[in-house]
Amino acid sequence: MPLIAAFVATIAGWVNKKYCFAVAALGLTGALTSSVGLLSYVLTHGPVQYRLGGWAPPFGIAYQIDPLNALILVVIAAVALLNLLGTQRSVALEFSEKIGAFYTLYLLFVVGMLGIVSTGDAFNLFVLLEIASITGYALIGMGRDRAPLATLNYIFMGTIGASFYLLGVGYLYLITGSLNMADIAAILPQIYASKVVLFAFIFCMAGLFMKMAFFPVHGWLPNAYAYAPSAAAGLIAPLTTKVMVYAMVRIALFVFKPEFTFEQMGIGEPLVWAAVAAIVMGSLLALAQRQLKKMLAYVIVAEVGYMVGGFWLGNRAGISGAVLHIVNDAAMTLVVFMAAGNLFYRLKGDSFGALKGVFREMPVSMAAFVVGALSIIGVPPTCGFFSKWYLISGAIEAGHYGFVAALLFSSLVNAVLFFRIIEIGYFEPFTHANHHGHHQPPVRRFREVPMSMLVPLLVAAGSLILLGVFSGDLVTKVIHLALPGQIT
Amino acid sequence: MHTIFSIKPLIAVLISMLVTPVLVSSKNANIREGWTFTAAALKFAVVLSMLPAVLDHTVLECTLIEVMPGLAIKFRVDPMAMLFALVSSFLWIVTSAYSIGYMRGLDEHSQTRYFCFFALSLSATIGVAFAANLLTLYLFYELLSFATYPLVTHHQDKEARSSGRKYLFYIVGSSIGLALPAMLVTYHLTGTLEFSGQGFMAGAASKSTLAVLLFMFVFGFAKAGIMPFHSWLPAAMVAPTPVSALLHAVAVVKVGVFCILRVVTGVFGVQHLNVIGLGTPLAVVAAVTVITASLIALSQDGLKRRLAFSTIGQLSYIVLGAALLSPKGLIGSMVHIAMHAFGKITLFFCAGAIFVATGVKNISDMVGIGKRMPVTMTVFLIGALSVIGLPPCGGLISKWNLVLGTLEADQFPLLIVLLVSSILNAAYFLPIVYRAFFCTEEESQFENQVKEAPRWCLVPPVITACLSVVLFFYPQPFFNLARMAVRSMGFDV
Amino acid sequence: MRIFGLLTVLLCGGLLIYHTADFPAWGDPASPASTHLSPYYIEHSIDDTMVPNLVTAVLADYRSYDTMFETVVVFAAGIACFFLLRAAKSKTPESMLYRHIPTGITLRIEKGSKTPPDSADFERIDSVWVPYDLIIKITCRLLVPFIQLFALYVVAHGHHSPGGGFQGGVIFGAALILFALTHNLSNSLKRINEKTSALFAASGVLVYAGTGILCLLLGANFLDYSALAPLLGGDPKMAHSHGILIVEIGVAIAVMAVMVWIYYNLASRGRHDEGL
Amino acid sequence: MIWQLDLIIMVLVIAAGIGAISVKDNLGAAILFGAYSFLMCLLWAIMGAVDVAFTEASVGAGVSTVFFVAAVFRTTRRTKD
Amino acid sequence: MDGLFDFIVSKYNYWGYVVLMMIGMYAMIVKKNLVKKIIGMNIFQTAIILFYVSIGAKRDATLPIIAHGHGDAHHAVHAVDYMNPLPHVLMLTAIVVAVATLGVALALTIKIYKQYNTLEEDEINARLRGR
Repeated sequence: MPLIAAFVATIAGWVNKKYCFAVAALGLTGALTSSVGLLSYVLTHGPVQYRLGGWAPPFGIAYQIDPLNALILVVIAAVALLNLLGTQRSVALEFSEKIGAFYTLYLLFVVGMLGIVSTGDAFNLFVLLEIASITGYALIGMGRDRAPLATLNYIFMGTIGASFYLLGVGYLYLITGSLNMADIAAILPQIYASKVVLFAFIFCMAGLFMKMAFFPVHGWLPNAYAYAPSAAAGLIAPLTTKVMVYAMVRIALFVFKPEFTFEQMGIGEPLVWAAVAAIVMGSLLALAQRQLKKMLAYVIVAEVGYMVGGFWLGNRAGISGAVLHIVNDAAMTLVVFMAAGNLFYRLKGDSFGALKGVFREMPVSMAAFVVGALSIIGVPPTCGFFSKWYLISGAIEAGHYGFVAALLFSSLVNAVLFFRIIEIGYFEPFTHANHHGHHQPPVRRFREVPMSMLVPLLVAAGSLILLGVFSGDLVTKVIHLALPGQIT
Repeated sequence: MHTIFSIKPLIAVLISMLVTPVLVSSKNANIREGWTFTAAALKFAVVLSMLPAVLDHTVLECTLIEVMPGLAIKFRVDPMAMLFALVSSFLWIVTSAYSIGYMRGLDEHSQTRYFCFFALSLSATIGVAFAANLLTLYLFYELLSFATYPLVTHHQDKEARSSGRKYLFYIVGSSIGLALPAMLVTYHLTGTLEFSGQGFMAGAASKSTLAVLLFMFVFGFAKAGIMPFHSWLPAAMVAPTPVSALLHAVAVVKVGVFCILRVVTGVFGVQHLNVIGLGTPLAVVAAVTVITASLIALSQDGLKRRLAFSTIGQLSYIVLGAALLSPKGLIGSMVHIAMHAFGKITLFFCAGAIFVATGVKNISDMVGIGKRMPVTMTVFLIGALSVIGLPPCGGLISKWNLVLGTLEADQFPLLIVLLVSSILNAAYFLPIVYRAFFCTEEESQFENQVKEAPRWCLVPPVITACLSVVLFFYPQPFFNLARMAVRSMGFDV
Repeated sequence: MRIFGLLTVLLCGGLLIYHTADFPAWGDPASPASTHLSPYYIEHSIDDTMVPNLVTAVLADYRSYDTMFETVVVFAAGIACFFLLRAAKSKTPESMLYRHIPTGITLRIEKGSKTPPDSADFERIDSVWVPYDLIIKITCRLLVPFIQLFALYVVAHGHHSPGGGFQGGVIFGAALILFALTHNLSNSLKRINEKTSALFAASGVLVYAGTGILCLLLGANFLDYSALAPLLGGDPKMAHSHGILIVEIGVAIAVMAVMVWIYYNLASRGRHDEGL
Repeated sequence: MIWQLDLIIMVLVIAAGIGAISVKDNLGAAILFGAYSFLMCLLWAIMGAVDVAFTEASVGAGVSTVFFVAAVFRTTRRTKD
Repeated sequence: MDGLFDFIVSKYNYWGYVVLMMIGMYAMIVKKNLVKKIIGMNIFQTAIILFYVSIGAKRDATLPIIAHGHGDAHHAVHAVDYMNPLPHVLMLTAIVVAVATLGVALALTIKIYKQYNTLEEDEINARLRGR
């Protein structure tokens, strides 16, 4: 089972010079179907390895697909496809002349993401990371007023992050002489004591933390996401940080072994506290925002804290929660950003003031937004609840009550955040109530966005609930299969 | 007692959920209301159809899906669930009728949205009733919170906004902040959340931990209105009256106390609580709420606000009954769910009817209204009697059992609390009726033109009032269910 | 800020220097890096691929997948620059400069005035580079073909000497940029316009990926050149060698086109009217 | 590989790097960056990485510098630090 | 003394990369001018490349191009005679990535200059606050 997915999409990207959306959609559909196929294949037959160029792994590059990354592949492809379908019109609106270039970049970004997830080679991961980053820079850089500056900051942070990662890989290569993840993992245990290994680990993690905007190196994210064009934000916001978290999981568990990562390093505890800080700060800063997308961006910062913290709890529940949250958060971020994109498409602004009375004008988009919001708050049966459940039970198991408190705190703050928006959209402008309770609702046009933007959004919103309902299966049948046995 | 699989509980939950798309798509008001009725009737029929089986000591179960290892979304119909489901699904029918009259009478806006969320709330209520474990319970509890939000804030004005804010702040805040962590800790300690007759917390943790958990649950389910988490209830009275009636006399608040009952009996286990002696503190909290709420109710002038505080007090009766941890007390508190529901909904219907007919909201403006709206006020009297606990109304039965419960548990102070509060109940209800009927022509604030409310608004309270009376003579259905429930907890009654 | 930055940097630097103590000595033939994988490459690549330049062999065969994505990165960068900078059709500028070639006189024509006849004597020039630079122009014009020739050599001879697709492509691109620098942008745009460069960039990547897919279709793994043997003639090892050449050409085309493309956009702020 | 030569060039590289970021003119910085790249390329050539050195010569010293110059021309030479 | 000398000789290359990296990082943190920052970024990247190349260096070995490649083939090829090609390969890729990033960064710089007419970060920020 080769990773046809990526190639179909890539090639679509190049053929696509003829300004066609259809090719992109087709390519991503292909990617989605093949990754779903891959997932089911992996689930029944166990991990798959694909040798590119036909060379055996330590010498050539290999793709290594286990249930975990097959799952993430499905998520990526699905998110990309839905967002693509849902934003067709806003793309046409925002980049009337550069649609071809936009879709090419879009597909290349997805290719990069798919590759990062599936590759089994530490250096290949870097190259793919850069593809995703460069296309990401370009997509974000086309946004409104402050976007170029924000993007430049993103480039600086991103480059430092990627370089750190590269440095970490260099250290690993220096000390092991290998670049293949499995090979490194086999060699490393003999030399855990070396300081070089330690620094290699620190560099890899530091680089990935920068890329995923983990507090306190989250500075680039809010502006970059807030000013990005909606179509790009809907793609990049759900994927970048989550895929980076996945890369972290992969490096920490499958290159370095869990016993090294969690026992020898002894950085789990401080990192969980950093995650607590990320969650708290992300939530508080989100509270201070007066712009929808910016607020959502800070919520993402907090969500990254969830995942990183959950992972570094180092027990099975915590890690399952973190991985489940990768999937769930991708879905819910997609929903809220797509909804925000729809609002932006109609309202031409996303400050809170512009949202007045939006429920009446765009009930369907707002309904989807509410579902996404509920999921982020963590209300059952949406998926956000279940990943939070695992995270919290992991934290209780690890005796880390600070993390529990932070999660609950952020749920409450999220509730405040989203209900503030919902209130504005629902109540304002106030109806003039007369004494007898006769209300004349303000007559405003029903201005819902076109069907082509609504249907993908609704599908995404529905998937939140489906993911929630099936999260048990997801955890027991997919995630637990993939986690190394040492983690209890 | 044996367990069988049945899909009926699921159907009962889903009916009202499935009817919402139909409601949204139906353009015509008559069709919409027709569907609402159909759904309500169907739902009641489904619930009723399960009754024989339950009375036959059968437990119906339906596992929907396993969301986490050992943790499923699961429905189970046992006597206690049956009791609550019967009450709420029956009252939905009545309230639907009343809503139609009320909403048409006042020509409210966004009626489609109103009926949709109404149906959704009922789904959630039945879901809570049939929940077989804490997770399912919590799921529907939250669903109910959010589904009722648009109902509470139906008017969409400034007042509704601030009340809605308060409503959500208390309810969601407490459930996420207290109930959810308590549930997680419980799961962590015991590895299960499944309700069982004896509870499953025995020996799982130290007494102090259990105490903390218990109070996290009790306050976390803020819908029960235990002080100090009660102030959302009066605030939520900005909602249209049918909403107040069904949700704040029946569904929402009763869901709250039902959750507490479930936690006390199904999670902690009555016997176990008795052993570690956690009943008394809970009873004290409830007792304080009973007395305070009654006193506050005395000072309220808004009829609905007075009813709201009365509700807070009455809810704490139920919690108090549970906290007695004695069979009679438990029976009393379960039956009180039903009795109070019928009584209180009658009162709210009357308040709504008065508002529809005259536009008056305050008690001080109601002098002499009895002469203009005799039927309404008579019905009001019956409801009040039921809530106070005087014959010939159902309220007496449950209160009687509560009193017996206090004696059984040797808690004389609580007995006094019950009696005092009954007197207070009488003190804040009876004057209204008295002044409505017995006043001189000059004092009367109403012209002759004032007529009874429309028929749709009048019939439902009459029905519920009649039922209140009927329940005094034939409390057997509810009584048997409660007794079966208590028996399953290991008591011999 | 300055102090803070300096402190951070010193701290990091100190830490980094401190732990270099654990590194194997520089140039130590016995370091793990030189003993684990690389001996295999050194000793087998000539047998496997018939390519003496080990770097090329590893680059385009053992790790060809990396290289493919490297090409994609370049391509993405080209598109990104286009996407970010390219402005829509520019308005006619306020004034245009023309040079009368025989005399070297510069004419400034205001907007709306009559433009000089479209003859060989007049050429439009950029406003930022006015002096007439005959020597530079002629020299570079002479140089450019040789540079291009050299670039082709670098590409083709990458098997045996340093160089390969990437270097060759960059040199070729540099030659074109040199041309654009010494003449003006519109002149070089006439020779390779934007569409062509985009097309070249895309086709370069396509050549690479296409080779991979061809291998796939021929029943081998992606980019396993030995599958090409029946098409190219010769044994599988030679096929590896040829396969490397093919993808190197692809890389060269893509890199060349993208370099030129980026230059166009940077030098004219995306307007493609006046270069440097 | 003569380490003395290597060391001298290393020092020059560092000097050029410091120069590139501290000169108070963007165009000058760009040119110094070109010099830096070229020295770096020499360093690598000495270390035996001919391919890398070749690439750096064409990319770092060549195209990158041109890009920098083009960008500086299209923006401004002014810089405060 | 001799030991120390050997130590320095065996490590100074790594120190050099650290110094260069820190120069780049310093520029990115402290400098306000965007072009300077980008130069810093490139220095940072080349420093890492230097590190990799240092890994690949091997004493007493020659360029990684096999002599007599096409002669009467199959001379025994000994690993110790040739440098390690792998880091070189990686660094070719890294250089390409660096130049690609550079292109995008410069494109953005030009865009920013069009928007704010300055390249100093503090001036841009002041302007943004001023609005």
